[in-house]
Amino acid sequence: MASLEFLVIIALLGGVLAYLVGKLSKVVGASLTVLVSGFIFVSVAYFGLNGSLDASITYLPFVSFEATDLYLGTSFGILVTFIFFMVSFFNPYFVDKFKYPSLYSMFYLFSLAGVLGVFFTDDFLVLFFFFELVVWTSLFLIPLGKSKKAASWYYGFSAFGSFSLLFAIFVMRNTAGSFNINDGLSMVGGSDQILVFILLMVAAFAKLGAFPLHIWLPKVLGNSPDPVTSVFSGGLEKLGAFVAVMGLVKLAPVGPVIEAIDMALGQYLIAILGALTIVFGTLMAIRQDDAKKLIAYSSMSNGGYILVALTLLNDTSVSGALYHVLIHALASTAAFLAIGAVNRQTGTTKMSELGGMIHKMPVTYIVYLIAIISMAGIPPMGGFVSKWLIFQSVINEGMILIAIATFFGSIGSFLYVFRPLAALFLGQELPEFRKVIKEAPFFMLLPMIILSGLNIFTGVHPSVILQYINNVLAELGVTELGITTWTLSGNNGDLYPALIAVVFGVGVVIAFIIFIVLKKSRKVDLMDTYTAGNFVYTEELLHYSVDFYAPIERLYEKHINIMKDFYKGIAKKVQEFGSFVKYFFFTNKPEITVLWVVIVLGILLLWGDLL
Amino acid sequence: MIISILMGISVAFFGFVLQTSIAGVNRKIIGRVQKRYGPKWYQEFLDIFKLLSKRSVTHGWIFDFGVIMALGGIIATAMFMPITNDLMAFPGFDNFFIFVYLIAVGMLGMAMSASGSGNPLASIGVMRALTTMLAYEIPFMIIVLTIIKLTGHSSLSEIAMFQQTAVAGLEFSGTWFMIALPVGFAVAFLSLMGMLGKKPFETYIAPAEIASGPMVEYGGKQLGMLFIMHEITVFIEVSLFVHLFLGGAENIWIFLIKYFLVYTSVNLISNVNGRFKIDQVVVFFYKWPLLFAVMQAFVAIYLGWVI
Amino acid sequence: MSAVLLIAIPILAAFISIIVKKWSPYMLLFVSFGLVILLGYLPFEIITIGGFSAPYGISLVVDNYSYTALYVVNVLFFLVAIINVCNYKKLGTILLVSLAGLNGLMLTGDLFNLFVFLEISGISAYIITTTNKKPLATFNYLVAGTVGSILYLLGLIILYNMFGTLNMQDMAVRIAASGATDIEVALPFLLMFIGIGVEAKLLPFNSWVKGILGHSNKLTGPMIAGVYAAASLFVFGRLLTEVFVISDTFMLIISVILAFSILAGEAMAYSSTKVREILLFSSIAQAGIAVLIFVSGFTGYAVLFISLNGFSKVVLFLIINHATEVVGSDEVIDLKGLFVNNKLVGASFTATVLSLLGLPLFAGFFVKMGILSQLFSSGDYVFPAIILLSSVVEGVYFVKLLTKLWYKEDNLPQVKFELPLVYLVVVISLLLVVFGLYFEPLHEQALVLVNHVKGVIL
Amino acid sequence: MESTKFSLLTKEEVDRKWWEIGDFFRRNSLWMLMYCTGCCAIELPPAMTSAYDMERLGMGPMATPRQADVLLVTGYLSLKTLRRLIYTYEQMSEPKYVVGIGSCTINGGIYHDSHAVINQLDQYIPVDVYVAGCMPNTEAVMNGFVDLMRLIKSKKANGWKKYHKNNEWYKKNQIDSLGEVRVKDEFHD
Amino acid sequence: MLLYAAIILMMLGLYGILTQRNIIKIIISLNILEIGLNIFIISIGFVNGGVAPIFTGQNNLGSIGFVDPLPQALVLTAIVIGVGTTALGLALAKKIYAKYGTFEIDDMKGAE
Repeated sequence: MASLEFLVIIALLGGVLAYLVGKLSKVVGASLTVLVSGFIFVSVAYFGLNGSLDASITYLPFVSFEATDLYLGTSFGILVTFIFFMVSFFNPYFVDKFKYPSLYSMFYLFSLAGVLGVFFTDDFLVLFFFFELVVWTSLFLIPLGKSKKAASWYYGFSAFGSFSLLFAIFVMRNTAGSFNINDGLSMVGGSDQILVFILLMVAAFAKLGAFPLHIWLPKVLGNSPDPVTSVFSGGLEKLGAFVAVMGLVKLAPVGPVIEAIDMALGQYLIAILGALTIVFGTLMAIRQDDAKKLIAYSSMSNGGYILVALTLLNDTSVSGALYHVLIHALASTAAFLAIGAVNRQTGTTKMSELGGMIHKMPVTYIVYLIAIISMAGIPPMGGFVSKWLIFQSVINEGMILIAIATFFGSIGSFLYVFRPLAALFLGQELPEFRKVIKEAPFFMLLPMIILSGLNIFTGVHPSVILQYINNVLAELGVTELGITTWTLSGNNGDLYPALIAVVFGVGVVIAFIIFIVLKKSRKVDLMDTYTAGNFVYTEELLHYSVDFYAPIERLYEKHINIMKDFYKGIAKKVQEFGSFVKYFFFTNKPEITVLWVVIVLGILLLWGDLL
Repeated sequence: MIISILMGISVAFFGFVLQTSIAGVNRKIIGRVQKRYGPKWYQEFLDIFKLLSKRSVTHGWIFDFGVIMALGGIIATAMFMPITNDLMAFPGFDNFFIFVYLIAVGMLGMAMSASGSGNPLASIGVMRALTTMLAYEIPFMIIVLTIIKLTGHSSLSEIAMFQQTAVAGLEFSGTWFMIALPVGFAVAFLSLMGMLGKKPFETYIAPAEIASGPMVEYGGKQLGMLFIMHEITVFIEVSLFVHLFLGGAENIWIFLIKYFLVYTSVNLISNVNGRFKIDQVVVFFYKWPLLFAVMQAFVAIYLGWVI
Repeated sequence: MSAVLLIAIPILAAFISIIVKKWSPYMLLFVSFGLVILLGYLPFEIITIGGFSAPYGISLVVDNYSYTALYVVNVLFFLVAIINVCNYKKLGTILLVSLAGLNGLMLTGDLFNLFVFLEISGISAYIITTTNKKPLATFNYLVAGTVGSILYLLGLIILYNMFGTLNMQDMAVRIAASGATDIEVALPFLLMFIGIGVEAKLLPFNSWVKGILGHSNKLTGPMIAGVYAAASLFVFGRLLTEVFVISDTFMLIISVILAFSILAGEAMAYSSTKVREILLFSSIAQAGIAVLIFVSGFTGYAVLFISLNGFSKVVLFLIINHATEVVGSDEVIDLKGLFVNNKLVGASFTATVLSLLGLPLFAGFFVKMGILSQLFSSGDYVFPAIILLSSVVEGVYFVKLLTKLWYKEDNLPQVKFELPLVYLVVVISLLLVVFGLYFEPLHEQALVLVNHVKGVIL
Repeated sequence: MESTKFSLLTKEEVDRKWWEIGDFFRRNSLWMLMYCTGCCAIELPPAMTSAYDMERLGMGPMATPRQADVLLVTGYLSLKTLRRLIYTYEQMSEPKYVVGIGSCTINGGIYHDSHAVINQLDQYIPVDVYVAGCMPNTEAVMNGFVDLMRLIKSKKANGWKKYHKNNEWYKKNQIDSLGEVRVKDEFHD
Repeated sequence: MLLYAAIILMMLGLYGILTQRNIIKIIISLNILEIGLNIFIISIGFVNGGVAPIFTGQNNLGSIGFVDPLPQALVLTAIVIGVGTTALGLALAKKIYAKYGTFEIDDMKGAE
């Protein structure tokens, strides 16, 4: 009977302990994070699944948990703790490169505690307490990486998001009288409901990194250290999805219903914004040279998928969205870990400087391959099932513009996930890496292999997890998805994922037989390729990785950082306003104060008769 | 389960044989068009078996594994393909999205092994293939969205049946979508040419520019297997087109005729065209075909004007 | 043991210390520590000086509000005194006089007496700031302070002329009884509002702040930004809750001033590159928030906010001023990487900043939640939006500052923090964390102060 | 006595049978490498067009040596071209055939006494079929291809086996005349 | 009538502080402002036909119209405080002069 409060306290104390131990030896402190997050994940998963998490509170003063029929919170909780546990395997290997290693382990476990608190509470104020805790603890993880400015961008956007969430919480409290989540969301009505909807969406967009508030995502994920990036894209973005579920599904649809596609106006606007997120995420991901920034933009566009699916509110779409949350978490964490392993060996993730990693790091390559197959939504892996569900609902609603965006996103994702595969792993093996590189150590490979195994499992036999998601659907009040043990039934067709995998296996076996029967080929070195008769001796010449998708990039090269300039403009405006006020009010002359005193007095005296 | 898998393998084999022979016949027709005799009708078979009998070169395990994965993926997709109304391996599970995404597995396998071969021309070829795919896929998917929305099914055989018999309840049943959605048919035809990599959109196997693109480093059995994969891919795409727009087939003969007509018309058109530059392909598909596709979808779904 | 001793002892010590020059710093320490102990046994009562009853004589009011205020001001004063006693020996007497003035400010129940103590603490503040070696800035402060107190006196006299009494409680009763329309009362209250506003650093009237705090040292920084700021805000609170009757037009002007002061304060802090400027502009914004809470009538959380703010400002200004003295300039670029090799001071600086931002695990979070929930419950949506927006901007520039101070590889500023300062700073930040986790006492204190109704002595 | 009707074939017989079938396919779909060295290359386009229609015989042009079976050496071979030719020849997949078109490959043709051109191609790479004539007629080229097919049918077109068997001889000839085949920086020496 | 004089003096003082650039002139106008204020306070306590509020032999009854004694007491403290501030202001002026060599604020170099 693990009690949630006990787990949160363990996480916090574990953090402090990791700090102290970290002072003695960095690696031991970091491996402590592995133990603590492992323990928390196992207890949350084991007790959560058979519903026996007890929510009694003894020590924490004003915190109140509730775990009985809270399937939504439990599913998110298990997922995010699992991601934290998997990524923590990387900590011992990366911690010696950080400037403040013991602080890193402490804040890692603090954000885990915060995440635990957010998902399992039924009280809004407690949710906000842990939400803010996650924000500022993860804030200090970012500057350990390459860029310091990323931290202030991150804090700016997520503070904006969490404070609008706080505003919504208090507005709901005014009508509902208490901070309870379900009452708050159900009892709010009229113009307040629109205000609450907008604010919740702002919070979700800020945390998910969706279209209007997405500037921080590539900056933070691109520049922070690798374990932090994986935790961000796998775990912390799911907070945004959690708030999005609250805003879009638990809250009644907002705005007048558009009869052509029988959807509320509010939901439709969010769907449009989600579609824009997908398109912009894909376009920006295609042109990135840094692999981490590329995957960051891919998690932005996947966030767009989740938003679009959540707004449609029928059985396939909401189950598709929740399943996509799981799939995206697994796939993008695996991809980030793989790139992290490469980063640890070579020190760079820039594709123009890397090449031919497969020869020395084959397992990392396989892990990355499975991850991108799932991310691109190709059958044997989980991504296909979730994208199939989302397409079913989008087509069933008949929304053409959003369908265009989803199709563009799914095909575009195939493009940009392939770019690191070709430029980073395959191609010529660059000489300076040939001697230095060796495969990642076992404990780094372990989480990657587990994640890829899960990627395959979720693709071949999804109904196990979809069964659990149906309970969440029931809790959210959405009609449940029709599932038999092996097949899924969408709006206009059934899917038999295991059959696809078997048939794919059969096809590969046939091809393998053809391959083996015929004569063995002669092994030739990579440099011995067709170069139209010329003799080429340097690998860089034969490795095509710079400007990989030049034809597409040329189309939209000129207007890339419109949004970035927009936000920089706002920052400049605030600065100008500050110096303007400073110029007016803070000169070094004594009579300024007297001048303003006289002005204020004048205003009041003239107030009576003028106005 | 085993019987249906064997049935699937035979469908795939039938597809391969059908497409290879029709391709041979087409080469003869093209020959005749150019006032020359053209090769024997089974020339394609000869080429493939000649390649399989040769001993070629390999650049490492990923080079071979990619080819195997490509051929395996495409064979798997072909196994799902319904030939006629009742002649299919897995009734009820032949969903449209399986075809679109399982072809992507084949594409990924070939792309992976091409980049693994270490030849820059291969990577450029793969990049062009993916870019063209991004271009022609969107209009095609929108038209298919309209079809699925109108018929209410996403499995190919149901769509085919929908077009064959006029069912009282359903509004537009009974007419081929070629006639029901004329603009959609034209756009789909263009995307089919893009899918098959026929002349105007043949940027990724451009022999003159990038020495046959991804296939630069292949010889012997790898090239043979890729040829088989190419033939089966063409079979999948053309029969997909037949089922979606020409109302499937009651019996095998109708299927063969429709299949032959579609493939030959595509081949003839492609033979009189030059080759686009890669930028032109992307811009071309995002101008008129996308516009017409959206217009057709809007008209068909919201205003209900279907012939 | 009555409250008058709180004023009498420092004055007496001040005069003695004039005679015995070299003992003045130790006398200062002894007296301020003594007063902190004395506060423990202070009965809650009204002391009328010289036996004259309320409207005629001066009365000192010791109720829950002034008790908390006294506690905060004396403790802060003592802490600042300990740190600076060794290198500002000759200021002993002045500090004693300012201690007397501050205690008087907190205690007095009479308006004119308030003016007198305002002047006493003001003049001692001007003298303290002369240690900044910036006479022109001190001169500005003097002119601004004097004009402010003159206006306060003018408003006071107009009130006396209209209602005949100078005692706060009596005045409140008479205003309510006389049924004077809000417009007539508006002018004197505005004059008094401006008078105290100059001292409480509200935006239009605080042009002296940049000169003083911009070049402050280890004494004037914490003293002006911590002790005097807290004292003047407490006085402001007492006036606003006890005496003022705010009409809607007057309220409109005040809310415009406050909103402008909060947002402009944050914007100015965002745009400044000197660390001390960032801190002083953010304290201007916080002063605006404090007055805003008083104007909306929630004294409980306002007091907590002011005391927390006072403690945090003392910590921040001590650290930054010490670092500036050693490094020579307070530009952010020169102080980059300050905390890399003094982690303890850095940790407490960070904890204090996070508590100022109102992030969880720190006391600031609970106080901010309290303020916002009360503002929302009174149905007002505009001011919470302003507060939240300003805390976003505040968060951004503080995070930018923190990342710069923590992360630098080469040629770090060689700054050594001596023991007493480190102890003080660590103790206060630990207090902030402890109260962040276990905030029951804060909650009771807030509730006790909330029902401090106008004119009722508890 | 075993039954004679159906005797178990030995391993070499099976291989030989397979090889014959392979020869049938290789004979009927010869892919030539579009690698035209000298002036006789002008004869190839007419062979492909409708007059002579090389495709009839199953022949067609292919872009890279990996894919091609037949290497057409058309015309004179300077030292630089010969280096590329040998490098390309080694990149082709077995079994591969070489057709020497024009008299320049046979005995140097009109350039037989020039300092920059080699006279006998056969010294450097094994040649299966020669087509004589200083610019042989298209019919002659087509006839050469048919001869090549006949040679394959009668298993005599095994130039590539010869290249493997006496490789040192070929290599020695190549080094003698070229210095080295895979040169590093040819354009500045 | 005294009231108006006080208000004029106060306006004059404020005007002086606002416009003068010379330190000494600012201190003088500050004094004018204070004097204006003190006169204003005194004028508050004026009772028509009142008598100086001192109990002497013949007028020790409460009924005789005493002038209000309180403002006069206040003025005393106000004057003392005014003196205090002026003294401090002059000390500062001396220091400013020592540092910048001039009383004109405009041409003080490096005042920032």
